[in-house]
Amino acid sequence: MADNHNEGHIGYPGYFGVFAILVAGTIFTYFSSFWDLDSIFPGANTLLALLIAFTKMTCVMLFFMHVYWSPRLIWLSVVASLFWLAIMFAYTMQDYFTRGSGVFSS
Amino acid sequence: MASHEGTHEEFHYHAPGLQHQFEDMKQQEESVSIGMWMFLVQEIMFFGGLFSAYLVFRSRFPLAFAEGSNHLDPFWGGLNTLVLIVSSLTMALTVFYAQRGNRNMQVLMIVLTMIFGATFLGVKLIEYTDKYNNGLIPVTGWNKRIKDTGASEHTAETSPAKDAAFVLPLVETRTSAAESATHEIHPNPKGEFQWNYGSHVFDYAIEKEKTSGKAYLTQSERIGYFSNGAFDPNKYRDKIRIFFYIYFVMTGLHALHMIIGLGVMVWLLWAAFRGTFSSDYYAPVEMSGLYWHFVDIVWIFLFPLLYLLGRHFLHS
Amino acid sequence: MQTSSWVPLFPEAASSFAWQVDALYFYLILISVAFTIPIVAAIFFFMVRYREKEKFATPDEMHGSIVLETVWSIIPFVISMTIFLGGAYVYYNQYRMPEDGMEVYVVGKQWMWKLQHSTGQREINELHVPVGRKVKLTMTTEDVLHDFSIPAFRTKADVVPGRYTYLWFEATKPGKYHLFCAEYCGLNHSGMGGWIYVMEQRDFDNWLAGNESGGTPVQQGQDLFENKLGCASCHAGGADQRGAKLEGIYNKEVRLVGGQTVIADDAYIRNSILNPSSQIVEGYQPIMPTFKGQVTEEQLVSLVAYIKSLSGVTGAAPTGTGTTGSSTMQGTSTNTNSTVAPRADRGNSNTQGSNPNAPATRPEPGRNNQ
Amino acid sequence: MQNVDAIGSADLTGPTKTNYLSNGFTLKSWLLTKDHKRIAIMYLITISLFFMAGGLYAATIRLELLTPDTDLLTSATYNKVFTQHGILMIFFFLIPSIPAVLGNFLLPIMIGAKDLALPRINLLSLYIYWIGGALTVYALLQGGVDTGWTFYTPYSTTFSNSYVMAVGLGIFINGFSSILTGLNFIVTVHTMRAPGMTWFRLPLFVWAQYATSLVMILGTPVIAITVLLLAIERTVQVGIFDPAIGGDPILFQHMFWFYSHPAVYIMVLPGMGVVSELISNFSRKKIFGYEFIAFSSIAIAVFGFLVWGHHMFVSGQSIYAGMVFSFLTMVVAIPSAIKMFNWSATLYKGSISYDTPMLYGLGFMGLFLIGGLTGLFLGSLGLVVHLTDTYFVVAHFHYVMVGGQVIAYLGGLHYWWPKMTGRMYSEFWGKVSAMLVFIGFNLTFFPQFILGYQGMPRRYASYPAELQVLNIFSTAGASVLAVGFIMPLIYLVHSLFYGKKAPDNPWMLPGLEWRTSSPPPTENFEKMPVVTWEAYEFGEESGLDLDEARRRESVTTVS
Repeated sequence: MADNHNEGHIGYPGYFGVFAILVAGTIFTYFSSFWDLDSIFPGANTLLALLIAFTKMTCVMLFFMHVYWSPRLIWLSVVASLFWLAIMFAYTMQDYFTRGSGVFSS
Repeated sequence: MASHEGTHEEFHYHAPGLQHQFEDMKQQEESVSIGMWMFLVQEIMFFGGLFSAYLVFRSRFPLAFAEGSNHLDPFWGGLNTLVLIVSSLTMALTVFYAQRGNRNMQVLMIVLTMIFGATFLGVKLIEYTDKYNNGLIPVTGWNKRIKDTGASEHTAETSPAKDAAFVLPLVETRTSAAESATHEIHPNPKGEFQWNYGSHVFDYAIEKEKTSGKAYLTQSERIGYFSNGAFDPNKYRDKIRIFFYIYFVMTGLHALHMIIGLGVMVWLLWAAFRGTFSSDYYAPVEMSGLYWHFVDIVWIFLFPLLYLLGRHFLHS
Repeated sequence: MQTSSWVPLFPEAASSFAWQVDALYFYLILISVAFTIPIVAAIFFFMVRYREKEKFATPDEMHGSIVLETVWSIIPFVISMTIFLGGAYVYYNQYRMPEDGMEVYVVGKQWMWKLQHSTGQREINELHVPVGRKVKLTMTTEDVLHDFSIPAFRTKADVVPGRYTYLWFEATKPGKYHLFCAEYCGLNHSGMGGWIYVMEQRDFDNWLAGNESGGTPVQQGQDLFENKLGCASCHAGGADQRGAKLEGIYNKEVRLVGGQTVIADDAYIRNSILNPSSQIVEGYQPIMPTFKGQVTEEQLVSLVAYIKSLSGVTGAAPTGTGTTGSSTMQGTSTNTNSTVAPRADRGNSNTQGSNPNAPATRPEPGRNNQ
Repeated sequence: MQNVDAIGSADLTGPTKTNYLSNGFTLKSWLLTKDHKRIAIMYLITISLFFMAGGLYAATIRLELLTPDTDLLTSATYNKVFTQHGILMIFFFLIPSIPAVLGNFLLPIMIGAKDLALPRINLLSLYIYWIGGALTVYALLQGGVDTGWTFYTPYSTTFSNSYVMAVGLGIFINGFSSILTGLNFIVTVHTMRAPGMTWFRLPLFVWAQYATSLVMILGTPVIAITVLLLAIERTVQVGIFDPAIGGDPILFQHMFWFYSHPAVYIMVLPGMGVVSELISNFSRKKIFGYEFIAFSSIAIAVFGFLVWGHHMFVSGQSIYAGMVFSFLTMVVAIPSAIKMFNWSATLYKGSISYDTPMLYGLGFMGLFLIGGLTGLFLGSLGLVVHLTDTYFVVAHFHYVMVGGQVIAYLGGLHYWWPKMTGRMYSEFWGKVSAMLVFIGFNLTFFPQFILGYQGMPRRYASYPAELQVLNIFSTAGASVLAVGFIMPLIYLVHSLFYGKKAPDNPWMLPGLEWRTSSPPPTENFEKMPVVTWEAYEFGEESGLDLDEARRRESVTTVS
């Protein structure tokens, strides 16, 4: 966290720049959802939308939430929580994805 | 909810000045910010549970999810996203001015943040009302009860019923939010969850399967939508209902966080108005900011995951 | 299970892969002993050898040793990997379904097992299988999670509503083995068990042919009531039971739901067994499954005789009371798919039918005054 | 509160300077305190009550199982009894036991801080705990809950006709109590360490608490949301767990065990921390392989999140998932093994004294060894198919939970009792009860391993007659165990009034908590300590005046 008030923010241009990115991202997400990317491979639409969402999240975290200027511990806790989310999703889904081929169900 | 009393504590917790257990201001600020981040970590995991539930059912019944999602209105959803982003900006600026010790701009920014936050909730209210009118709340009896006569209990006037030809749900629900009467009124005496919008995404997928050899239905869908061989609208409706259940739980919890955020803002406004914060002491502003931005981030993910599924099925 | 020794240490092993499980078990016991003895011995030795001689002594320091740490990290890891591989191998044998298995359908229900052979015979809480044949169970449940567990065969599998799960075994020893429900399923969980009868092929064929054992109608009825049909799981007394009390009802008036009363005579008892929901006794839920097609005419007679005997009345019942005679004639093998082999996904959203405690009927006790 | 005020008044008699107990006697000074030590004492009293309640349930269970039939209890009652035993013991005793009582009291002192970093949050967590506990107790008094502590759907959502909602809400609320505690500990360890107290000078107890807190932060929110979904589904009959409407009961198990398996480590890691303290201090020898024990705690905390599926090997999850989870289960066994070896090695060439806490410590080593090894049985796929849901599982987790956490908790309680209350307990009775607990425990739970392999399913109110003999053993052992647990209650309370005053450092140990008065003053230290010694140094460099201590000792022994 910012110790003195000269760092820990990026001034008007920075804030509005980030803001612009976020708005652009939102609009892009909106319209991209109308393209049939799923014909490329199923879930491509969602993938794209999520990529944009991640970019937006990164912007907000780094600059609005000042992670960029924060001690390593903060970085660590952010990364760790995302990592644990990944664990939860991955290990839950590995069951569901292998279910059909599993001998328990037909 | 207890966790949020938790946040409140975070904020009451440092009145200006040094707490007895700390040596200096730096140590106190450091502790508070780490504490806040740990709190955010647990918030992430809290929503994470919901997201994994979403993930499981989305991967099992993508078509039903797309079907349901097509009845959510991306216009309102997108609008809300923008509103939240703006409020995030103003919140960030609040911290900026707090660091600068600029009291008036602080107050202004906090007020703006609160206005946008309230706007967000207002829009959600509109959306929920639409669901209420169209019998899309998954709980029996929580929807508008419409007598078999076709006239609703609340609004006596009935507009000319449109034939069931399915207009783009995008357009339809936007208007339907305003007056739910423009499309056919479906009797719903018990206020049950009902799905009167056909199985367009499903039909589309089947069509695609016929034309292109590729499989468009998942294993669970081949079991979950059919009863002995034939497509079963009821079973399809049940899957759509799961989508709306997840939609309401997720957005509901998110809205709850917004409300708590607003509560925090009220306190923050009061403190800022009294000129509590200076370039040396602005931790509470920053902490409230972190919370506010977190709620924003959650919505950044909710928007595409709930509102924009399979749009292209019907709109490309 | 063996009852010879007064304290049983080891369950009977009666399936083709039971020995593998036992082997794994002994391997692990071996490892445990191999770890426990040195450590405990060392601890005791240290405890004696290095006991406090002088108050507040300061023995010379000793920091860790990387070598030791690596050694006692690697060795357990290697051993645990052998355990994992062995376990995975056995697990695979236990759950890889045979192609040529003899099919049996299993439906769990609070609190009884309903089984049906592919040849049509139905059983309740009992399963007769031939020795030396692979048997494949296709299982699901009408209500909550259950678990079909046969310790003597060293296998079990949860039974999940809305899904099929599978289990297979090949019995190697004729005999009578415990069947348990191993997943907690509510009130009478510990009563939801039965027996697996492993028979020589010849006896099994006889059994399929359906030879009834001897005994008076009342005895047979009691057997049916308590074991074969599992009526007892709901109707055997007790304040918490879900089924109507049967003691002393014979030829008494019974108040039905809806107010009217009937005399509980043979015809009524018989009708209640065959289509229970038609005449519900006041104060009970319509949850009893129909036994139509599962009980033969003879069995009905014995059942009625037994229920009469509960009221102290003896004497066999008149066969085939005209009222329901026709409905009982549909044979066992005709409606195979009706009760067993359920849908893989119960689509309709009201399944509270078979559910005693659905909030629709009996909500959270806090919110009503029961 | 009775005991607590009594502690204070007992302390008044001495000429001591004001400590945290004598600093205000009004109820208000307790209920609104920000002092971590007073909060710890209040936790201690509450969880002791919950422990007694849970213990009564346990006794009832063993009595019912004395005979094969359901003669003492009906099945309905039995189901409620074992459910409530589980819920009280796990959510309201085991999880808060060591962190909320010993951790709360000692963590700040051990790192040389005046208090936890967020004292109000600490108090808040106590109140949240009380609210959650009150709700649960209310539900139990109303008629209890019969779903088993695992709340498996669809039984808990649709079929159970008991107070699932109230209890679920209680657990939901209680969860935030442990979240806030964990949050507080993490912040404190990061920011509140005294000058010179580097990470590798931290006592291993602190390391264990830190690892536990990580699990609390990352795991507990998930059970919160899971219970919330369960509650919604139960109230409005719409949800994602009931297959009747397209839901999936297995998903509930995934979400439940994502927390509840790591929770097992919440329940044993702090115990390991306590035992590291006991073993090292009572053999007056630097712990063997400090770094390895410290990092193995963290490793357990991390790997603990990767193995939850081993509770679901027969639940209908895919076998491939089963194999992955089994593999990781084997991996997570390694750190525990490392700890075990290091503890044993620490005894080597020590100067071991057999005070009560050390007896508990050694007992822990024995029991946890068996608990851990039988864990391998349950991690090995082929075997677990036969063993899961039988008494083997029951025996295993009691060896880990009771033989691990409860024993360690008692050991720690005895170890720090002089510091917490300023009174010495009766060493003789302490030793006797330690012995009784050890013997009674083994007699109770070892037969259950055999029962388990026999195939006796858990949660059975009645069982096949041929299994009675072993059950009689078990019940007999339980009665011994009960005596062993009741005795400390008596002589510890007795010591509050009649115990002789405890010196500041009865065992001449180097830890910071022994360098302040007993009981400590409100801000823990007269002046901020500066740490110049490594952890577990018993020699001169620790700055302890051992000769003085020996002289004092000889005097006391002569007189």
